[in-house]
Amino acid sequence: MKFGILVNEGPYQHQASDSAYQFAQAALTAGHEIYRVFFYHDGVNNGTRLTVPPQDDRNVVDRWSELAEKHDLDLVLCVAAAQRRGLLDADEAQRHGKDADNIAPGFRISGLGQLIEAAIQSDRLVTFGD
Amino acid sequence: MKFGILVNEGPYQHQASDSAYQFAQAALTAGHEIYRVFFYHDGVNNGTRLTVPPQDDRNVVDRWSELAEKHDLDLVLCVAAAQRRGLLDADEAQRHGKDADNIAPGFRISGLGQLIEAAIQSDRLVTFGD
Amino acid sequence: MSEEGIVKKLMYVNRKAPYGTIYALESLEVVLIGAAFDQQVSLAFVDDGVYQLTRSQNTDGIGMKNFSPTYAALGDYDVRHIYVERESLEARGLTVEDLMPLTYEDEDDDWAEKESLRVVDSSELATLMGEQDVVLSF
Amino acid sequence: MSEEGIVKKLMYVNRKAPYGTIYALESLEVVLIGAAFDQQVSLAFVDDGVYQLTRSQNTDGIGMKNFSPTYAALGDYDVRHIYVERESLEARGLTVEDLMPLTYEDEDDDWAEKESLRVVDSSELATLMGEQDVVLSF
Amino acid sequence: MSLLHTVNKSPFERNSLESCLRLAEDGHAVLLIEDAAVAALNGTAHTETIKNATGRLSMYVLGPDLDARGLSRDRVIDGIEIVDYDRFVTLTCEHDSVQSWL
Amino acid sequence: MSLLHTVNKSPFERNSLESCLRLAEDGHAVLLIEDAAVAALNGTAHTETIKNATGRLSMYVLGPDLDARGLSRDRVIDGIEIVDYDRFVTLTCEHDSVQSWL
Repeated sequence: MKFGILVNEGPYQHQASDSAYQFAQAALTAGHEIYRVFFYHDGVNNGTRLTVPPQDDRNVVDRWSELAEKHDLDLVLCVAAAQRRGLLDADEAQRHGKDADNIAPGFRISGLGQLIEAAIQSDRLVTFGD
Repeated sequence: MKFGILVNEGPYQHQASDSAYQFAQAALTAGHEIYRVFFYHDGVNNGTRLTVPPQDDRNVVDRWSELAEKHDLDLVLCVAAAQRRGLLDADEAQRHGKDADNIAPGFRISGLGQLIEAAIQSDRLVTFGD
Repeated sequence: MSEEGIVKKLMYVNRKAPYGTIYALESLEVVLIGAAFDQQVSLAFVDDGVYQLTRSQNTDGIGMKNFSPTYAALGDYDVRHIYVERESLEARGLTVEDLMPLTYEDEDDDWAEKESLRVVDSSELATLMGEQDVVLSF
Repeated sequence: MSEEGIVKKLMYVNRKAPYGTIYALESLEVVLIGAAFDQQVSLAFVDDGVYQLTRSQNTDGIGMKNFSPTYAALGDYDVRHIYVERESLEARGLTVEDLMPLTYEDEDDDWAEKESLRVVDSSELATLMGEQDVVLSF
Repeated sequence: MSLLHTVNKSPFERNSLESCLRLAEDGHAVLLIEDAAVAALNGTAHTETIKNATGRLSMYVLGPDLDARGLSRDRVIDGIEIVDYDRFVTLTCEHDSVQSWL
Repeated sequence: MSLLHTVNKSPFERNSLESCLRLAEDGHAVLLIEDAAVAALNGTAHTETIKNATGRLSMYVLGPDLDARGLSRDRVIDGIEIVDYDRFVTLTCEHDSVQSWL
């Protein structure tokens, strides 16, 4: 089965990203495919490489990056949502005259069309939010 | 009257930061003092200089920076909340081996004690959140 | 922009008031982008989502962008099926007269202007939701 | 760390379940830091906030940190006034037996171990809230 | 002492207004802001509860939040005062403390 | 078609479970996750509503979310099946579509 996963809230503040991660892991373990994980609304905040969580807690961002590397996942941050909230890759930073970028490894920034495409191409779209 | 203001949610996703800004402006216009604006939980995301909001919308971050400059406001991001969510100043970035920082002008990062202090020193503490 | 000929029934469900949170606005942005994909699209406004469609929204006093005029443009994006739950309206003391008129032009009927918005009761909306391939909830 | 001798009545009000959102955890972090300021501190657990105090929380299955043991340490931080609303417990089918025991050692009474947690009804809690100089709500 | 309570969520969506009304003492004030503005209207499933509350509490609603949501000021329940941000500030001064029901 | 509905908020705090139950058709499935796990327990103000729902809907609750909140699995209402993440994945496969009540 081919899954699309939509994550609508940022790391730590809401359980959404944690639940989505647990679901994604279980789906991959069961041999399913994940077509794309799309991060929308505050969900784009999952894609910053600047987090420094407490030593005794999980690292939400690194966990996604590692899962992406291991399973060749497509992790997409919505560009419009990301711009509003200050998530940029190097290209975006340059385009908008910003002196830094903050996107984490394994994530890419793209348009909302990627969400619609995931909804169409996946057998199931599962959403996690507030 | 001396006000403390607590902002618990990030920019754009919730109205909290907008309401707090409108309140702060009205308080300052009426001649009151703002002892401190403390940003906690996702509220720390108000302090990133990397946002690029749409041209036809308000710039939540810049608005705070400008208000701070005009009225010499103390805008404080909670350090623990900021680290979890990827908000860093240059010192924090260096300390934690990060290659970028993203704090906006007029904001500073400090401990939760600054919130307690604001609660004690202000005549009124007003909280805006989800 | 149809995806290899796949046409799905896709419903956007809006349950939150505008401005207090961004979900209403960013949901609308998905709908506008999604309109290019030639799917069978519908929108449902349920619970506090019905407040998104009120007439005469004026955001001057809160310093935020008034995005409500965009709903009226949905017809131009070929969004023709907009459902509002009757029970949600009634609990809020609202009638369809309190909502913006939402229409589209029917090219098969000499471009006649037709209503996009339809008030449906819970059971009818439940049936519609149950027929969807994809539900995006905001 | 008293602030120029100012001593205020400061209540932390916790209304949300743990883990679904971070408010419970980050509220606790404020309480721990705030304990150093020599104020008249109390905590109130209302609505879904009462779930923060349940025994036997086990977060292994959700991969998050179990911070519930910290509540038991509040006595060591001189937090001695913890109120739980009776009506909130009852609506959720919970009794004080379902909650962690929360105690402190009274240095004025030969370090006797005493209860910090007290179940109060709405009207008593309302009175307590009305007496506060500062209410921090999470 | 008299407290100003602020509520920012719709009573249709969340329980915060209900909890506020349960725990606010007679004579306290309640200000409805953001999405809670919808609670101030006549003819809703919550109108009766709010009307009753106006008997023992001073009730206010933030006008700019009504306007944003297209809620006519004419429909606001009698006994709820419509205020602007300036008056919001004044209200916080007039009361001893502010409790936000988040 | 049969849908899997997911609900992630406590019915004491929000109206999403209520709306889900109003708009889910007979034979659909409802999975309680995150804070919604509290809705699965016996002896609460919502138990009767949920019990009635088990008559026409397949009801599930995510065990790890019960455990995290210290909610004893013994207290779960008869007719609600306790599932893990693996079974959550299976449930999404067994149904034609997933609707998240956010």
